[in-house]
Amino acid sequence: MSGDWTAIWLTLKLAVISSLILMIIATPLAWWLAKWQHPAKPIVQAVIALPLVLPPTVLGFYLLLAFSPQSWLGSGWESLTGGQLAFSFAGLVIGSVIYSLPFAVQPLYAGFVQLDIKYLETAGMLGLSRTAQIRRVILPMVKPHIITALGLAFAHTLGEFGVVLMIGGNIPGETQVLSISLYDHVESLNYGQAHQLAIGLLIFSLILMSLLYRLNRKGRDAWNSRSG
Amino acid sequence: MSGDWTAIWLTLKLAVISSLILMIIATPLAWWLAKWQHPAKPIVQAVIALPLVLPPTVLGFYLLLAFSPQSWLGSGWESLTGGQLAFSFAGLVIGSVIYSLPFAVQPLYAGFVQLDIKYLETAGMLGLSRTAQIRRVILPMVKPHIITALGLAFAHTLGEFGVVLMIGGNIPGETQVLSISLYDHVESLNYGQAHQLAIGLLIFSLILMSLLYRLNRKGRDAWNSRSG
Amino acid sequence: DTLKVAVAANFAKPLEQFATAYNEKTGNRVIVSKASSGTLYAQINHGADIDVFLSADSSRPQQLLEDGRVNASDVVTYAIGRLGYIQRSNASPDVETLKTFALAPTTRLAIANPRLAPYGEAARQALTSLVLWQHVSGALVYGNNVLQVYQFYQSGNVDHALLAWSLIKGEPGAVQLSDELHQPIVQQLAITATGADKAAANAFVDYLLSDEVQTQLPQWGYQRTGTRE
Amino acid sequence: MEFKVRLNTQGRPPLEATAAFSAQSVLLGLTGPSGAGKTTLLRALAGLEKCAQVNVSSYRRSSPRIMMVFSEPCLFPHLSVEENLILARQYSADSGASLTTYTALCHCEHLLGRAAVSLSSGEAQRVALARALASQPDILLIDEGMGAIDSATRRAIISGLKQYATKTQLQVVLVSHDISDLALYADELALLEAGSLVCAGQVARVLGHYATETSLVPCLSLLEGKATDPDPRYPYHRFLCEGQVLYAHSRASFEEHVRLVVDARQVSLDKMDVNQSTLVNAFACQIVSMDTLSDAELRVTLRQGDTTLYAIISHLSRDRLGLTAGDAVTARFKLC
Amino acid sequence: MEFKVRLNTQGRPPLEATAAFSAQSVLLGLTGPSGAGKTTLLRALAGLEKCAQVNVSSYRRSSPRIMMVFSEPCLFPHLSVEENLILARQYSADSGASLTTYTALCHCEHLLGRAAVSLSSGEAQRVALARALASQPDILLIDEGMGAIDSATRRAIISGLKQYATKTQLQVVLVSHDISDLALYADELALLEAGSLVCAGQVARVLGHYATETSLVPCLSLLEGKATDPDPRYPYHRFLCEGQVLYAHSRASFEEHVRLVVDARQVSLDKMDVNQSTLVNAFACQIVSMDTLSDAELRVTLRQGDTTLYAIISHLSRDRLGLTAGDAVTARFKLC
Ligand SMILES: Nc1ncnc2c1ncn2[C@@H]1O[C@H](COP(=O)(O)OP(=O)(O)OP(=O)(O)O)[C@@H](O)[C@H]1O
Ligand SMILES: Nc1ncnc2c1ncn2[C@@H]1O[C@H](COP(=O)(O)OP(=O)(O)OP(=O)(O)O)[C@@H](O)[C@H]1O
Ligand code: MOO
Ligand SMILES: [Mg+2]
Ligand SMILES: [Mg+2]
Repeated sequence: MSGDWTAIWLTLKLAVISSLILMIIATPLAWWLAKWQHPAKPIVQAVIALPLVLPPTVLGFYLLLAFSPQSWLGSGWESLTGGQLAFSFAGLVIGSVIYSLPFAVQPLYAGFVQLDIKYLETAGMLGLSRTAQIRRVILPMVKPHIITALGLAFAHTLGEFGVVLMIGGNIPGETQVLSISLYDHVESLNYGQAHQLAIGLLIFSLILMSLLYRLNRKGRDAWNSRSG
Repeated sequence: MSGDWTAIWLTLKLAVISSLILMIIATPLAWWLAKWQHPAKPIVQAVIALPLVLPPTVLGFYLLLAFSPQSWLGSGWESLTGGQLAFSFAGLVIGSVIYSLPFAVQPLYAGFVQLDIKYLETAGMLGLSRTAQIRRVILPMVKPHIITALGLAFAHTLGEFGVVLMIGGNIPGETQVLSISLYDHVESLNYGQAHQLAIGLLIFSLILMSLLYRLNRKGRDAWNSRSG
Repeated sequence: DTLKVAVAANFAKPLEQFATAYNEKTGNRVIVSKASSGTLYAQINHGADIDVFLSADSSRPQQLLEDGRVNASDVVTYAIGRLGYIQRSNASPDVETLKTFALAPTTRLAIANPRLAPYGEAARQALTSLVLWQHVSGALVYGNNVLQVYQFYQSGNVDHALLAWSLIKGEPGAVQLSDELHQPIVQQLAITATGADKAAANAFVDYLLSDEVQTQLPQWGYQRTGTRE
Repeated sequence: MEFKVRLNTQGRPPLEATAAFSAQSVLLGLTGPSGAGKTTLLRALAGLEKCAQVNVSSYRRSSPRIMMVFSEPCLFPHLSVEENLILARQYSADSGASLTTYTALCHCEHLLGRAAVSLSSGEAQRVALARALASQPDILLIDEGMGAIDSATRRAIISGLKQYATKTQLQVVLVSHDISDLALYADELALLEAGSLVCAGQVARVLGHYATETSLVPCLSLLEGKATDPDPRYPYHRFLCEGQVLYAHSRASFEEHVRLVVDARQVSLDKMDVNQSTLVNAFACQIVSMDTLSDAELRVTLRQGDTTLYAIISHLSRDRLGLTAGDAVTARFKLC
Repeated sequence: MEFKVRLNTQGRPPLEATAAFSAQSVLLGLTGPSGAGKTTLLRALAGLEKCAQVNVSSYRRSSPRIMMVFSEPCLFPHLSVEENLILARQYSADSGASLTTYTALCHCEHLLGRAAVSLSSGEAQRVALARALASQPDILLIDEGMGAIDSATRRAIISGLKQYATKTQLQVVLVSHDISDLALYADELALLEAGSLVCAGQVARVLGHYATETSLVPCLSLLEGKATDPDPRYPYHRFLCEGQVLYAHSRASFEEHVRLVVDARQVSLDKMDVNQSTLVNAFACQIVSMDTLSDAELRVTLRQGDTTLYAIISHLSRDRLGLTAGDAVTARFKLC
């Protein structure tokens, strides 16, 4: 069970870091996608959804190929950091980000598309820079979508398993995340410990996600309830 | 490879049926959630996201327990249909629906929350019944969110693997879906066949999802581009 | 000083025991990571830092040999698996119980996927030898590995299963099947360590092949093998 | 139409309003300062304020079908103009009705093929009104729904709406800040201030209240009466108000009843008998009182019989003509 | 301010407008029928129509900072009223400016603590205007942004805005369907029809065009001139227009220049010399032409020097007084 604690800590770290990176990547991507008008747009949207289509272990297998020192990604990483990408925490983060990207992009995209452009025009005329517009107007106005995206990305990274199993190599303290230990417990027929861990994970996630979704409440109630 | 064709067909069937059922369940659920105001709301939202948190195989393991003839669900199903839930197509559908529910609910929820209530009030005053309002006003107005939800649910079911692996029993023509064959190919070191199948799956999904996302384009362009 | 050993899931439990004993005896630490043989193979093939790979079969270690990753002397058999049959209806079953059921299957029979797991292949061979394959093939469900087969059985979703004897040894309704019904289930390992770690890996493998360990194998449901040549 | 509305929710200004309008009144005007609660009252009547206690009845039906037009047009953005109208008609009592009546009334025939999102604000308001009519309600509530339409078109629409309403027994409540629109066309008027109806009923009476008791502008009076024998040479309506002949334009007249709305700033007073100017109307009356509005202006309240008329004049004129309360004067104003 | 705008995109009515307004003109009125392109023109000026070719310069700055107030207030829904204003100020040239100036000008001090989404439509419009001012633009474009405000408040705001603009060299373009608001306060006026500026420049000239060349109503004239010695007993502005003394209220006057907007329907004509009525203003002039508007009314064009004045009178009055072109008459109207 002490191994579980390491796994919990590692999982949290992975989920938090991946979710943050996801939001940082997904927000501008979704924004650009919402503004971009081109016949090829549906194809780009479909490409973004593709990581979902492959079974996670298979995706992980291909990531493993990409991470190997023979590939440009793996060798580039190695010459940059001296370390190996596969079986490292950094590799897990990359895998999780790729795997969960669709969940982060799609809700944000839908939010941006529905944002009334007049608010942005007003913000622009008020002199807000692009960044200020994003920070002061766009993000607060699409908050429910951000929370949806964040919640999905976070939960998905917590439960993320196939990819991690493949590229992580199940190394305690480095790549053995909770989902893998849980899987291990089930696989090694330690059902008691599996139940414990599963219930713990569920309760913990329940609390964390409840807190996340609570953010949505304040102010939101009044938002659409007025006729002006 | 002929086994792969059966798997492709089965996968499509599973993805389509699951996505449809998902939309049928998720739409009213998201709607109710969007209207419901209660301190416990974030908890309910978190509960909906929970299937994501468990590693799919673990979720599958618990579903396996739930499907067994000893449990109320399994025995209820058996007395109803005479068949077994585990290792059946129906079981796969149930598993997929539970597993992908968060992806369907969350984008729809965000869409419903941002829908200006005045359109609904107008529709109501125009005499549209609840159903007519949904069909003629609400659904068309949240179309981008529906497509997001559908796309995520569909893709996720295609790639769905851990749960299916656990509750499917890998029966060709019945529960051996594409993701499982693909996994099999990788595990049994048939990399050539794995690559072929993966590329096929990706291209196929790309086309299908592009078509789905194309639905979003028409009319959408003009929507927010007017100042009135 | 620490050795990284990757083991196919079905042998994980005994290996952990042996590793602990080895640690007590020599002071050398052994880190065990477990996954399916296929996953482990793919990882080793793509640079995973593993010193010893204990596969559930012989084909993956042989594949490593073909790939040129290891030398012929680095691949050895560490245990012979045995096939078992478990079911719910009969407290002390035998082969006849299996035959009776398999000739007219009323419920499903779970075996491991013959393409992925040696126990699955062994189960297929056993059923073929008993001329039951034709009869049961419509009633089969495949687990991805023997552990999953065991879960199918344990969770009550199947009432009959053919799987590793090591998993069901001592359980009610379980019986070991004769090893004449199938090809030997040869579990091989490969020493993948290079350079400085190689000696330590060899030492650990020698320990696994020592009589001290090998005599314990039947207790775990495996058959011992000869010594390393 | 009769209603009783009470809204008393924490965090919002309270609203309490009871009114009864006669079955003959088809156009009810509602006005009041910004923030008075007009929108809230209309929403409550339409059943959109969940916390409000509301009782509404129309003379057509005890539980009338109510349609409200918001100040934002709220056209369904995924539909064309025509589809918006068709949708409304489909769920109306007579789903076979021709849309032409409504589009002609609201001057929007030429917009039918357009996407709802591409309209200008005035165009959208007209379509929203047409859509509301196409749903054939018993009571139509319009919340400043015509502010972006130029005044000529707006008056034409209101006038057409009133004829249509009379014909079909529709009752219309029109919220507007344009009090002269209301004075000219409303059958009854209501004035809402800080959540309560300070005055409701006959237009003349409410205008009087509006002129004397509130700080709102402008100051209007209403002169009305039965039509009398028309002069065949001119198309004006001649009517008898307190026994005196007055002239009015046709557009503000309905059947036998003729109405003239006079802005107090357009009324001039003199003590002459003969009319030598182009001010056609002369109305003999008496000064009831004179109230100083500012150091520049004073309001003169004039009466003849039951009719009250206001004139806003300058101190300069009062001094020049030496006007005092009790004087008999002639009030002159144009026909309009 | 000078601008040149061209928009010619497929699927939209074309727009082409060039105009130059003097540096002294702080309030520029823009009007025209619904659908004429007023919103499109303003959006183009604000740089919001990507397909338009636009050149704008202000006298303050060659690339002026432009702020547009849409007809929908577009207050940021996640912020309170005060936060909306603070946000605007933060990105303005003088981010230390006090908000009181703007809130007082727009009558919205009492709303500061409110959530933006809870305002009534008139309240929201006032806050949107205050926010626009708080961003301290060089050019402020207001697109029917005051329609939901009652007329007394609206005029007070426009008047205050004009003073503020004069003081700070801000130029304001105000789109409105209320032509009398514009006539009273605008320094120059422009009339847009079907995508082109049919007339722009001096208020009087544009009003003339409006009155005679368009089918739009109402018909207004502008009388203006230099202030002359005031009568100490009365607070009116006395001014000389074509050598004749006229009276006007203070509110429409700016510095030495006094302005009077007269609705043609408020002008009466006679041939008398002495004024015996409360119509304070008498303006001697000549009938230039008489045009029949309908079978009820005719428009009389009057001139004295450079000043043109319109009167709409009835055929009845013309016949009664026997008016013909060339007659010398006295036009009488109230001060307003
Ligand atoms: N949800 C709300 N929370 C708090 N105050 C509200 C809310 N809705 C309305 N109010 C307040 O109630 C009052 C009445 O609002 P209402 O919209 O009915 O006014 P109105 O008469 O329509 O004004 P306007 O002419 O400006 O449209 C206003 O002061 C408004 O600010
Ligand atoms: N995106 C668009 N597609 C097609 N037509 C458009 C589009 N935007 C505007 N128009 C048309 O261009 C014309 C000018 O529109 P604009 O909104 O500028 O008019 P406006 O003068 O502001 O009218 P209003 O007084 O009604 O607000 C209108 O006929 C309008 O329908
Ligand atoms: O342990 Mo195995 O490789 O799944 O039979
Ligand atoms: Mg209102
Ligand atoms: Mg407009």
